[in-house]
Amino acid sequence: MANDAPAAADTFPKLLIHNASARGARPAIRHKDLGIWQTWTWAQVLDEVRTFAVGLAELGLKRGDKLAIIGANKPRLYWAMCAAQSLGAVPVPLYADSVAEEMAYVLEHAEITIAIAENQEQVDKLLSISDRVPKLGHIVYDEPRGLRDYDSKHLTWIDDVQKTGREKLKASKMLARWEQSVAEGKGADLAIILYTSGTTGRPKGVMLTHDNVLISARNGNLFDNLGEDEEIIAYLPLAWVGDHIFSYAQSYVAGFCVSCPEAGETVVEDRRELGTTYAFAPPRIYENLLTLTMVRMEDAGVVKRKMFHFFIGFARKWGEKILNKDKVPLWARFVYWLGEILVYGPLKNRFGLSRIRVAYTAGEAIGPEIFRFYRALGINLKQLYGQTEAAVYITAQPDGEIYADTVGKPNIDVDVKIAENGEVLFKSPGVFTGYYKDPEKTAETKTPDGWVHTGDAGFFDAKTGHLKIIDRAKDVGKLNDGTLFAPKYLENKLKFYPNIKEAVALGDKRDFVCVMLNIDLVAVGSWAERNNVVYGSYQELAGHPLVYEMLRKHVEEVNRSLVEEGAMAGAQIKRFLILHKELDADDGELTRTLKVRRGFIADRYAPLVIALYDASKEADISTEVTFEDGRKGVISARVKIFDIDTIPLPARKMEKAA
Amino acid sequence: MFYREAGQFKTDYASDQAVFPILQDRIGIVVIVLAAYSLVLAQNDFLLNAMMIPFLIFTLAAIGLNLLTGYTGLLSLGTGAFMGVGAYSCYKLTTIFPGVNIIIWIIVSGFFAAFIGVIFGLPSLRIKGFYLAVATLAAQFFLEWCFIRIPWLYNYNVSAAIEVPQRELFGVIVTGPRATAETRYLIVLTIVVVMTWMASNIVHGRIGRMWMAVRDMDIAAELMGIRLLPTKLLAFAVSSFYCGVAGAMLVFLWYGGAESTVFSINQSFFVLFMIIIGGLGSLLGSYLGAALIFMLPIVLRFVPPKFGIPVHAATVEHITFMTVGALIVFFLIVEPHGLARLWQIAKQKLRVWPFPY
Amino acid sequence: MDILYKIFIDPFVQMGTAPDLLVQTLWEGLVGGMLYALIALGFVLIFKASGVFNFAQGIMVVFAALTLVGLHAAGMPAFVALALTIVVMLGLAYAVERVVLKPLVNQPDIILFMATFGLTYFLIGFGELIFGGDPKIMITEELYLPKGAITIKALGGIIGLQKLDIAAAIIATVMVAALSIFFSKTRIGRALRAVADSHKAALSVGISLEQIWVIVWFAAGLVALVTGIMWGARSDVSFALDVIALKALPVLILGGFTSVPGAIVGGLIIGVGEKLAEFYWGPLIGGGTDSWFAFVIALVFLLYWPHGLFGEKIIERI
Amino acid sequence: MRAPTGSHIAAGEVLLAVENVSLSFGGVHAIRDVSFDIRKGEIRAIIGPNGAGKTSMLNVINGFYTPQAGQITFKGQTRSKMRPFEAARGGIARTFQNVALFRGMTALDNIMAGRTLRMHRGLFWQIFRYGPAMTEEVEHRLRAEEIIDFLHIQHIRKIQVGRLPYGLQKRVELGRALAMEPDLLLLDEPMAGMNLEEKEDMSRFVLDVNQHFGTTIALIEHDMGVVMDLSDRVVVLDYGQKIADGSPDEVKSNKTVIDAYLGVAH
Repeated sequence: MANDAPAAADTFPKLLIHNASARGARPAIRHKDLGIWQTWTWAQVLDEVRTFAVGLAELGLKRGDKLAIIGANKPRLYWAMCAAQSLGAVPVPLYADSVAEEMAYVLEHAEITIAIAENQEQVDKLLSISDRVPKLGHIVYDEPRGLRDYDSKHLTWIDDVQKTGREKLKASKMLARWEQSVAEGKGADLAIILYTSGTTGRPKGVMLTHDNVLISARNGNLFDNLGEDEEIIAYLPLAWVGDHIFSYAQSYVAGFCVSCPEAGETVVEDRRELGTTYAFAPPRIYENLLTLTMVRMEDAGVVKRKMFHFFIGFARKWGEKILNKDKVPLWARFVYWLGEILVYGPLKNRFGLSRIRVAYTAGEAIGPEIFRFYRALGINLKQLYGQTEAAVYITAQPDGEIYADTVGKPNIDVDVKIAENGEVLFKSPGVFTGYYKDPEKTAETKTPDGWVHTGDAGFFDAKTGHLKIIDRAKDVGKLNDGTLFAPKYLENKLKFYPNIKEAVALGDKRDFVCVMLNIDLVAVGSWAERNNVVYGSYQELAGHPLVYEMLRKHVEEVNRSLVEEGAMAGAQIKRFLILHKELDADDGELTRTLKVRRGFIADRYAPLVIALYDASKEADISTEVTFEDGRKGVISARVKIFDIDTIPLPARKMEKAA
Repeated sequence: MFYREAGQFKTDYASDQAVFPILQDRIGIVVIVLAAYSLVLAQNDFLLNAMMIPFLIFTLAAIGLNLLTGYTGLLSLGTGAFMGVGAYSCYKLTTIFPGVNIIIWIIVSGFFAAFIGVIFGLPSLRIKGFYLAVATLAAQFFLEWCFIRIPWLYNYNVSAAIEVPQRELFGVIVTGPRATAETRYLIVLTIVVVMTWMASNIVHGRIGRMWMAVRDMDIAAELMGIRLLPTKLLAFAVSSFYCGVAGAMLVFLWYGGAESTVFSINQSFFVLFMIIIGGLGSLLGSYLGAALIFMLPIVLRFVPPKFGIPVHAATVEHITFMTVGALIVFFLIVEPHGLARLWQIAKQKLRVWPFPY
Repeated sequence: MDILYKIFIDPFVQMGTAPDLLVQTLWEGLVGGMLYALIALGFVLIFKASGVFNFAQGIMVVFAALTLVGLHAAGMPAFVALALTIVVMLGLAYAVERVVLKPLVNQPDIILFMATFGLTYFLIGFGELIFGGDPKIMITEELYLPKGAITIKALGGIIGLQKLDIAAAIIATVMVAALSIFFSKTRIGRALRAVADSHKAALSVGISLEQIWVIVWFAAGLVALVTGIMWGARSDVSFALDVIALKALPVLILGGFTSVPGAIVGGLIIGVGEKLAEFYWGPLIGGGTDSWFAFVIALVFLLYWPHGLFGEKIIERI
Repeated sequence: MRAPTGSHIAAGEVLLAVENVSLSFGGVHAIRDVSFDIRKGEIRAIIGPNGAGKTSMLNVINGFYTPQAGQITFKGQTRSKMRPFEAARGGIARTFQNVALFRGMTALDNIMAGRTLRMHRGLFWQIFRYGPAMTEEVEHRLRAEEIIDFLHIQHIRKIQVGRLPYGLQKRVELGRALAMEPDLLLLDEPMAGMNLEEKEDMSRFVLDVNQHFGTTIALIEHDMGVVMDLSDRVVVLDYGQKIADGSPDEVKSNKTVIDAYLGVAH
């Protein structure tokens, strides 16, 4: 059984030593290099790390120093982390793709003394900013290619570092001294500093102790009972907490093997070869994979294509049920079994997900369609919610309780509470000690009693008890009666209906919620054809009573779901209208990334907004628009407004009364 | 579709260089070989004697020619004669040393064929393409003449033919009229399987690469230090060895007796056609080609009567000739790499299934 | 000692003592060689114009003869049959151009070479299927070919010359002459020569490659027909000839693939050579040497002149 | 990668010298009385208008053509003609003007084929593809992989070279030559028909080869820019005769050379 590490092994180096003795002959890390998967056992890794550490010590790395690590996922860069930690120094991984400027700041801020660089490219970057980081005394590089004729005074090849290390270790006392320094390490020591590239302002250095990282890693393993047999491919940035936990911490704790791809382009190929059992990827990767699949299948022969679509359709109907071990009629199981042979199996094989046990997605909301597609194929895709400040795990979906729109239940040892303003707070063994050299920011995020502000607003779904993230906390408003109002959340719910292209929800500091909708011309247009609804223009179609009827149903469904979820039941939609024109980035109504600019729209369509909140049944509006060819013109229209009879909430009233 | 390659990764070159790196292929091969062996249980003399045994023997000859023509790019029309050398030397050997195990002589006779092959391969240094083809024709006709005009070769039999004596192996009769089809089949099968395995080892290694280098761009090969003559001669030797063994088996384990006509120019051509249709430069192709060319007449002979259409043996032969001729042209035009390539394509499709590419 | 004598002395003694036999043998050799030469001629025609080494030439000879005899046997007057056979050969030329040459244009020579194997076997099967496999008699007198022999008393012996052979010699000479005129004088002929050098050149003359191919294959077909008649008249008509037809290959190796005179000289050398060998040396080793003599000669020859007597040397570039 | 083997000649000394070499085909003079030398460790360019006899010169150097007159001194041994095999043995590798790869083989096999001279296991072991044969195979596969890594062609390792785009084929061909671990590398228009980016890559590789493996390089190239950047010394041929020899700058400013290139009548 994995996670067998004794409590005494409370740091990475100690775990390494433990693994080297407990499973010394098992593979610890692989790297696709020179055409094959070069493999190192735990025993070998121990030796590599030890020599590396001693070598670094020779270069003057000592307890408390900071060691920068810059490059793609390569064994020796992971070893560098452990080597540094074994000396009590703190590794600071950087994003390999960041420009010299950004690096300069971090290197300076973290007071880096030695930097490990993957290759010439990174070394060049470092040299270009060397004058701005006087503390950086030495650069150690992995790939010598092209670096031969650089002046070698401050430049050393890892092999040479390890060679000196090996020399030194010949003297037995050196070995003892190293083991001594490992033993000195405590779980409470600072293990790593991860710089989060904040959307605003300078990156913040999140400090995590060995305990933080290792305990959450161990809990993660327990949660999905990951053992020493897992296969995982490390392809996400070293500086990102996810990679640090999944491909470093969890591997050390459970003793499973981590594989590094040959190159960025070959990840998919390499994953297929490995047949990973445990995987993580942000939603877009799953999206791309799906689109690619569909596009490719378009080129397939008719028969094959038909067969493919039939079975995929079938899987969408039954696959998830089978995966969740629900009751499924025998014939359905049989057809699914056929599909497994003809489509699902081969498809998973092509994805390299044949052997997958647990696959996670996180970071942003994944489209339910995409999410279900993979689950339907029998891939156990799940969602989790995490943060650097939490050493990843806050909530995750337990097997068998998977929903497209939740992020799951609090992980082991994690407490989650929802603040008055809807913000999600958590408390866990993974909670970071603070931002490096930034006490006030730390104070902002971390309450004295250890609760951390996630900055996300969310609530616990009444039915499932899962956490749902609704929006950035700062965007969440309140109705005048104090009910929580999360515009983006409502809008997303509405936009999941193919007929609705855009939605703008209003309600902050108002009595009730109203929405302005955009129809999706393609979807509604084809609907119109099917139901021979004649229309001359977008405007006409948008204003069509039947369309209104249809959208009203959607809105009512949304309201219903809000009630079911509970928390946001108070924020049901009372009135809505359908805009006479499409919201357009050229008119500044959308950002270039096609997000609605609520404030701007509210002003631009002021007459409608007013109408929405006085009881009028319709309103006139004329707006200036920019046409394709850049000409400006004015569209004016009379827009109907519909009322929705909301579902009464006894529960809420009582709460009010109380 | 049946390929599940996820999780089959190589951690050392030995396994990456393996002839069948994909698990499913290895399984397939094992299954086929077992199936082949289990055929003896069928107790069906026609199946073994009229189909499997000759099919396997011709496959071996085809492999031999393929090593020369397909892998080294040297066209030979002397296959029949080289097979003959094998047959006659085996005959002489077992008459002179009756005590020695016949299987050993069958193998050894390959070396005689190899020796003769090298001699007639000597011109290949200077000449290529159809010039060489003509040179090998010389071998064909000269040797054929020897088979007729040197009575010593057939022990002065009045029949002027080889008459295979009865020989035993561990008390079991393996050659001669009284040897059962099962025994002979098992021996043939084993020899062919083993020699196929060896051939694939050779072509996947250094020597195979040298041969193909000479085939694809002899000048470049020469400038890279590959000595042309030894390389070509080695190809001739190995190729003739295979043909020789095939020839010996043809007489000792199938016909039970044969005169020179068995090793005529037509035999050379049929083996050549096997590899053209099966696929030049592919061992699998040798099997497919042999199967097609050899099964064709059988099918023609036995299928039409099933539908009440009577066919004369002669007609069958004529139609066979026509079809084979047409097939040659067809394959050279449509798929110069033969049936083997078709299988390659199919396999690729299966591997990327359900995607088209 | 004795064997050496038998090999190196005795034959020449015989030649000296019985010159009539020598002359007789030479004549036979010449006639046989002429037939080889005619087949080789067909090869050369096609090779010059389309770069194809037509292995099927020998079979075309048999096929032509067989068709002729077959049609006559089917009850046609000889010359109608002859005319029809010519048409058939034209059809064959077309078919080959459409089915084999066109799809394989720009393929390596060796591929085309092998394709002609296919053609060969197809023709054998086809011919036998239609006319049956059994040997047939050439319709000599219906075609007014002379019979009998002229016997000349000379050199202290009697030399018998078959009239047929003489006729053959004359016809062959005429045909070669005709061909060489066709090549040097006529527009198409020049075009054909051009093709041999470069296909563009041919197009510039204003003849499409396809046409040229049809023409040369037809020409080769005619040569084959004539050869077939001669040959059939001397022995009988059956596909047993195909092995003998292969003799044209060593002839070409001596003569080179591109030279008409080469083909003729080569043919005669081979013809005479193998007859002499068989007559004087054959008995020493049990006879039947003519089945391989030509090839072995060619083989030995190749080692010294890989490009033939009249073929031109190619400089390998890289 | 292993250092070039079998060379007792120190950097800067003459590795190969061509003296008064003349070559003609049936009266056509391809090379007339040309002499020049190649020093160990340098990059030597051979330039000249089309038909100047550059490729013929390479063919003489590695023994594909036999010169009618003159002699070739390589590693101190003087011969009137090189034999291709000797040349290869002696450490002369070569790429070709129009790619001469083994089209039916994979990129990997092509490079492995380049190791042939260094592989010795005979037929017996080959038959079993076991024991020494396999050990040797693996050991040389590693060398091949180092080259593949060096030339960044991992992704095409197991693709038939016939199906590769031209630029990559050229790269594989270079790899095949490198696999011989040559002392002298002859490159016949390594950048012909390449786009700018490919040319830059290739130049980079040529330089790297020269620096990392200390391989002496003689290259024919038409792109003057490339020649001037890469080469230490340049010899100029025109109508089979040597018309200039010296540093890139000297050559650039040389009158006859300019004339030759502007095509002034002789």
